[in-house]
Amino acid sequence: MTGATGRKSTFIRNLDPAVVTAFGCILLLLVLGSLYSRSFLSPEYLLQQLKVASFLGIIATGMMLVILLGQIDLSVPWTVATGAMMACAAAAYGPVGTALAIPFGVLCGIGIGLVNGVGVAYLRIPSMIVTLATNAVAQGVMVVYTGGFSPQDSATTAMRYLATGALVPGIPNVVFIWALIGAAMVFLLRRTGFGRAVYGIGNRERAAYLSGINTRRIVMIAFAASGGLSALGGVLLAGYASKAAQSMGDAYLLPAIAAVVLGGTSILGGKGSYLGTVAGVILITLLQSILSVTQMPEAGRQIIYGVVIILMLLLYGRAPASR
Amino acid sequence: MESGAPLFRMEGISKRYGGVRALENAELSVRTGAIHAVLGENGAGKSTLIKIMAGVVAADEGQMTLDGQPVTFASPAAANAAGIACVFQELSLIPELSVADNIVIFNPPTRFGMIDRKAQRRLAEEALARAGAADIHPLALVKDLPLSRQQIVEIAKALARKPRILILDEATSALTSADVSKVFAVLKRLRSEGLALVYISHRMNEIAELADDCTVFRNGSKVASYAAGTRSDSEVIEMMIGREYHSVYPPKPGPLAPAAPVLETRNLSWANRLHDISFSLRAGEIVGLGGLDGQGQRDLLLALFGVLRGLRGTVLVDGRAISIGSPAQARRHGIGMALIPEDRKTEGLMLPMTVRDNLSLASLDRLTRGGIIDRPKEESAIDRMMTLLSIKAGNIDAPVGALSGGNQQKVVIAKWLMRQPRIVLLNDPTRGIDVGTKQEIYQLLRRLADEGAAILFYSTDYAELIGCCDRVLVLYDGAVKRELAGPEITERALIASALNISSADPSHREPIQ
Amino acid sequence: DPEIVSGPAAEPECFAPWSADTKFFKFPKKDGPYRIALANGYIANTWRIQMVQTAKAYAAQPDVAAKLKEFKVVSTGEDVPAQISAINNFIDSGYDAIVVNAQNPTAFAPVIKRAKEAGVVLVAFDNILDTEDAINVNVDQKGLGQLWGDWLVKHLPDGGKVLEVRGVAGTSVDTDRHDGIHEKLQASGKKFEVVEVMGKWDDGVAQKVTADAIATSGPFDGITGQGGDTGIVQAMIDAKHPFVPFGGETENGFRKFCAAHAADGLKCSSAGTGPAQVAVAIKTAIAALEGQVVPQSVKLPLAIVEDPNFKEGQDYFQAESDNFFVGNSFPTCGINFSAQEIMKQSKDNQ
Amino acid sequence: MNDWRYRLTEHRGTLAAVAIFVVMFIIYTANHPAGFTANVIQTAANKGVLLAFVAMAQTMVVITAGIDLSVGMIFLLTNCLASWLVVGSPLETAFGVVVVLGVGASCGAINGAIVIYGRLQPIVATIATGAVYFGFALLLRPFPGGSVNEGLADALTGRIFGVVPASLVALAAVVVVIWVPFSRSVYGRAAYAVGSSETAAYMSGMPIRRGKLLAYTLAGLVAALGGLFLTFFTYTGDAALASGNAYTLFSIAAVVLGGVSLFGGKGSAIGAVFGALAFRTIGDLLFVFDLDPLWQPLFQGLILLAAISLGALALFRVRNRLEWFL
Ligand SMILES: Nc1ncnc2c1ncn2[C@@H]1O[C@H](COP(=O)(O)OP(=O)(O)OP(=O)(O)O)[C@@H](O)[C@H]1O
Ligand SMILES: Nc1ncnc2c1ncn2[C@@H]1O[C@H](COP(=O)(O)OP(=O)(O)OP(=O)(O)O)[C@@H](O)[C@H]1O
Ligand SMILES: [Mg+2]
Ligand SMILES: [Mg+2]
Repeated sequence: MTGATGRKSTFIRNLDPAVVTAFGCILLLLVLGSLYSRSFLSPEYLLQQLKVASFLGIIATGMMLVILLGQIDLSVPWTVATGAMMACAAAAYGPVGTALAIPFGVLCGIGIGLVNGVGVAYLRIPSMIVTLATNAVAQGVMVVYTGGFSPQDSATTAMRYLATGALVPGIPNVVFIWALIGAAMVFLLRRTGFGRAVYGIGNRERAAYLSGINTRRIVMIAFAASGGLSALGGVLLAGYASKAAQSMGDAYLLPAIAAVVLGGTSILGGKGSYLGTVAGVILITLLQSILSVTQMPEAGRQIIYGVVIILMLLLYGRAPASR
Repeated sequence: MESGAPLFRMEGISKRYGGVRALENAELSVRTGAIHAVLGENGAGKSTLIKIMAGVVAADEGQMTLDGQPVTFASPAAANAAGIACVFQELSLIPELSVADNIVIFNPPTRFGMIDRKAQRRLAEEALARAGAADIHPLALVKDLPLSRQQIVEIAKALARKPRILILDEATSALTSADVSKVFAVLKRLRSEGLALVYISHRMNEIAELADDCTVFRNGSKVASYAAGTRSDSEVIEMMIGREYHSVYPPKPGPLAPAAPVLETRNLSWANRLHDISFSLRAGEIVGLGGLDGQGQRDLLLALFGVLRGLRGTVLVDGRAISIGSPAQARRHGIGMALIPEDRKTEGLMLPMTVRDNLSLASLDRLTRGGIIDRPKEESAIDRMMTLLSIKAGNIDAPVGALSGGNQQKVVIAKWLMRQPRIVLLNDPTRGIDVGTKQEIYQLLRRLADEGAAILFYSTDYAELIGCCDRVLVLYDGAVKRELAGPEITERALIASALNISSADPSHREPIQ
Repeated sequence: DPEIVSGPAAEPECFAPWSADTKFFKFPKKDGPYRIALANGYIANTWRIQMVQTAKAYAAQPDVAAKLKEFKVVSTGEDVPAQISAINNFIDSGYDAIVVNAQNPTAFAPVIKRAKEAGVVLVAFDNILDTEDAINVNVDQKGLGQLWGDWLVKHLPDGGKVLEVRGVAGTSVDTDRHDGIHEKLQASGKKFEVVEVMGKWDDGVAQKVTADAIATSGPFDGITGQGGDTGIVQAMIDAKHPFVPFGGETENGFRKFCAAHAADGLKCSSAGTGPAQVAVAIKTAIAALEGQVVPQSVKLPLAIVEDPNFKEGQDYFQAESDNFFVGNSFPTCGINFSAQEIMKQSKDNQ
Repeated sequence: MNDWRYRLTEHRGTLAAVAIFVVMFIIYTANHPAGFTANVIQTAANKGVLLAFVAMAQTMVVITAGIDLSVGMIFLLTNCLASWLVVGSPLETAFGVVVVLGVGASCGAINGAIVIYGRLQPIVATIATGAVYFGFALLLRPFPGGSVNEGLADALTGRIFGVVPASLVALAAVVVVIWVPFSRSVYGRAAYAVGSSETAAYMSGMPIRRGKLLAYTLAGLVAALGGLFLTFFTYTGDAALASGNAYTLFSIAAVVLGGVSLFGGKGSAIGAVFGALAFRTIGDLLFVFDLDPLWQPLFQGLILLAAISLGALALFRVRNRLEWFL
């Protein structure tokens, strides 16, 4: 066996047509955008998009993990907000608080994720409804908290540096963070027992359980990870905006789901690749951006947004014919 | 073959699934008033053929004629309208609907556009009675019935359509022998009423009892058609597997030297399904679980494997009392238990995942270091299993769903053997498996036992229990009624104790369900 | 039913009529203390939280508290029918007056009818009601837009390219402010090219769309934002966009930026009406119940600070959160909360 | 004989929803300052009925093992449309109602067609169509406004004989005229069957495509009825994104509270209706318990969490762990 060529051909064979098409759609969008304005092809614009996409990318990573299990996480909006607000709030507690701000924010997200995970894995409540409820609870907690204590809500320097700084000139740090998380996710899904178990559970939890996999623990960990990643997205968003605000997560729920699915991950679980999610995230970000700068009434933007997503899915996201 | 124009005829049928040729220029013709048995190994194309006949799958090429007229079926409904009803190998019942809903599902009686529930119930009761299962309540939900009852409902559902051609694809594979004889009576009556029946089964004795005509398939093509009784069993089997065929069962080693049991239970009880079960299992021993289907055998296996909650009594492994709370604990080092589950499609395998992923799924803990998969180790473990069980898979990175049923079953077994279990629980592992593969499985079991595994083996097939087991525990109503050992294991003894009667005339007793 | 009378109102500086032809109400005098309810809709943003806190603080002031038997607040979320039902419930439960921040200005006709029949005083503020049968405590949204439009006209004498970051599509507040801005830009007769994006009054969204707009259509000569202004300025800084004149809301963060970068060209007009308008609304309700003359439509003064008048500790608070709205006092009504005092109240109470 | 036992099992989810609702409503009215009066009930009914319609719509899709995330947007779109069309003379009003319902049904049918013929997953397909429907709603009502035939509106949101809320009667009528015939029709059964096991339904030759399409279409129609009632209740049209999303999410909660399985094949719109009424009562409880306003959202969230966790109690009865996995 010539290892290298063997690996390579496997790689090409494993390339999901959906992923390839999704990347094709990205190019198409850019070309269409450039008809409207040259600057859509400028490096500044593209980097700017990549930076904005990173936040969605990080959040969608967690969402993907959960979707691979055949579940869904609707608690994203307030998990993002909680992560951001708690990280900022921690910074009020002296240098220790400032140093621990980021981990604390992420930890709060993991906490919400754990509640989701316990509900789904141990209480067997459908994820769609548990996460809806925890979202409401997280919102409630944040309202109480904000109203009661006037917490600090400006981001720490570290948060701002991670979100807006550039260790390598020209390339925002947050893009690196996304890349790092992405690489970890790919490794997790492809090379670890956990990843195998995730796909296994997504395909058929009963069989995974009978194979001696601790399915409940894995489901719980996945939800916790999703919560943590949403919160990390929130922390970075707070760094980007230099402050936390309650509604900051609202704009991320549906796009995160759409990005994962546009990337070829089956919403029923058990199938999907991270590369696809990357493509989906970039697609959604570009589409939103191009629509936001075209001088068009909001109504038109909404209609085009919906129609384009449907068309792209029809292009490559269809289930196989049944016979 | 007897004369008379065939009622239905298929010629030159080919069907390809991706790269797999399921059928290649296949043909079949059936006549009225006869039962036509279709035989063949797993993956020979039998199910595919009848799916085409029933309009579930579209053929790539070929013609079908009904009453001499060419026909094509765009959907199951179209085939149904032409008078073809089919009991599929994979049950086609809707689990969340009631028995009555399911039975009339093709053509429910309506009033004012709404389903007439009274009439529906009447029809359902009629059909259940025809299928010899009047004891099934029409309002019960299908998902609440045991598999064997579901299969009867499936037959009743086909009968309710008043078909001209009735197809049964391994329709009796989950039935108890009492149910089988009822079904056979029904089939014989239908034959006398002038129906054409197509009957697929891997059980030779059933075919001998029922069939008028036989067709043997191999590798997607017809090998031969002949009138029933004109070929010997071994001739038929050789046609099916394409090679010579000897005794199915490996020789038994005879009584073992006494040794401490590996697995032992004392007064094991669960809910009102298992009662005071006590037995022991030694290394090198194959112990069968017999009895009518649904007498607690499956529950017993699940209980041992840590799936059931609220067990009472004691389970001992190596003489140590343990409590197992999950399959994860059951497979642990020190216990080393494995369970080959009943339904490979929903419990054994992830059909869309690759053969590789399926094989290593139960051994992930052993194949990973710090959570990371040790690829060379995985590779070699998989290679070992592929050869050990001679699994036929073109590509181990192809979905396991693309393998034939028999090979899928081997994958299920292999994924557990990879852990080298000390205690192997098997839940009817040969259901719907062809003779060739069955033989391989029997030999494998014996080899495992010889290598020191303790095997507990549930089968609905008495011949299997007789052929393979050193001892058989016969369960009745959740309790061990009798333990048979060595030469005591005979069909007569098995049936008698299964029906919980001491003298042997089982045919007049109804099984309790 | 209130009697329609002629002005002026009881406290003319506070209860200023909306326009010359605004009607004045005189409700039959009821004996106190009163039961007053606040029917809020959405709660989960700073403005609303600040508003609810202000309402509570106001109702707890000794002179106000003396007049109140009960002050109850209910937040019903984004759903209009839920808010309507809440008001119905308040009516059925015998409250004397209901103060409402309406989720939809036009949807309350049936409930206004019921309140009137039941003799309940209905006072709307912020998102006011489209009616002449209830009292509206009004912010001049269009006037606010005009103010920002004027600001840009003044600072861009030759016209130029303006980025307009709007609010939530489909709301009257967004439309009124937008109309006000464009009215003034057009009336100037100068050549203004306006690029519009929807910022949803949210810093994050506004920041993103601003960044996009700068990358694709920038640079701009002037900016106006209806909300999320801190995010807009942040996006300019991130994109190294030159500071330009800006007409925006009263967020503390925005004002901090305005103060810090005025010298570099960030000439700001920061105007709006803070959440304390709820206190004006409560005050109006009490006055109406006491039988005093009140205008049907009260015009709130705008809290305006313009460059170069940003003063630390008064117009903005450097050490405090970016998120609260600074314009929070109505001296003419005797309402003098400072925002950070409100947002800290519970902490101090504990 | 013991038919009733099977019937009871079949309707367990629905009965549980009724029970939850009744308990909550008793707590509510017992503590309401005005008590159990016609006014209080009418208010609760008018609010509850809107969500009940949307939840009923959601149920139709959910029983096919789908989900309709555009249902709140159809609700908004038809509300905006009704605020233009359902006005004027009785004839014009009737015409308007027909058009509004037609548009709702068409939106549902489009969803269905995309899911069935386009073979897209319902969850994403309806996220996208939801954006489109919202776009059209915004086109119709760039800002809130419009009007409605007030006579009709008052009649349908008022009381019959001074006691019975007309909206409840209308809801019941819709259940009887749309849901019952649908659920008992061949297509309705196909919709259930598809949700329970699509392969089995297909192999049984059921009209699964038409069953599904009808389910989606009726979902659109019923959502439009909700939109119509929203117009009657508010006299206006309003393309409020947040409120559309809220209705979509609430409808999912209502469906679950109503004992409808999100995995399809099980449950009834009647359960969902009670689920919706119960969900609405959670909000109403804010009145009767004197809660700090800032604690109200948390309180609602916790009650929701508690209510859905009730279902988990059944877990303790499960003796066979495989039953966890459906
Ligand atoms: N989903 C699939 N995709 C590709 N090939 C398939 C698929 N299913 C089956 N095959 C091919 O068809 C052959 C027969 O498969 P099938 O499942 O019909 O076996 P079978 O003969 O019915 O076995 P059994 O009796 O055990 O069910 C297999 O060898 C396999 O390669
Ligand atoms: N849906 C499918 N997709 C791909 N291949 C299939 C499919 N169904 C069957 N095959 C393949 O077609 C071939 C014939 O399968 P078929 O099910 O007809 O065999 P069979 O004779 O019924 O076997 P068994 O006795 O195990 O039931 C097998 O190789 C199988 O793998
Ligand atoms: Mg077969
Ligand atoms: Mg088969």
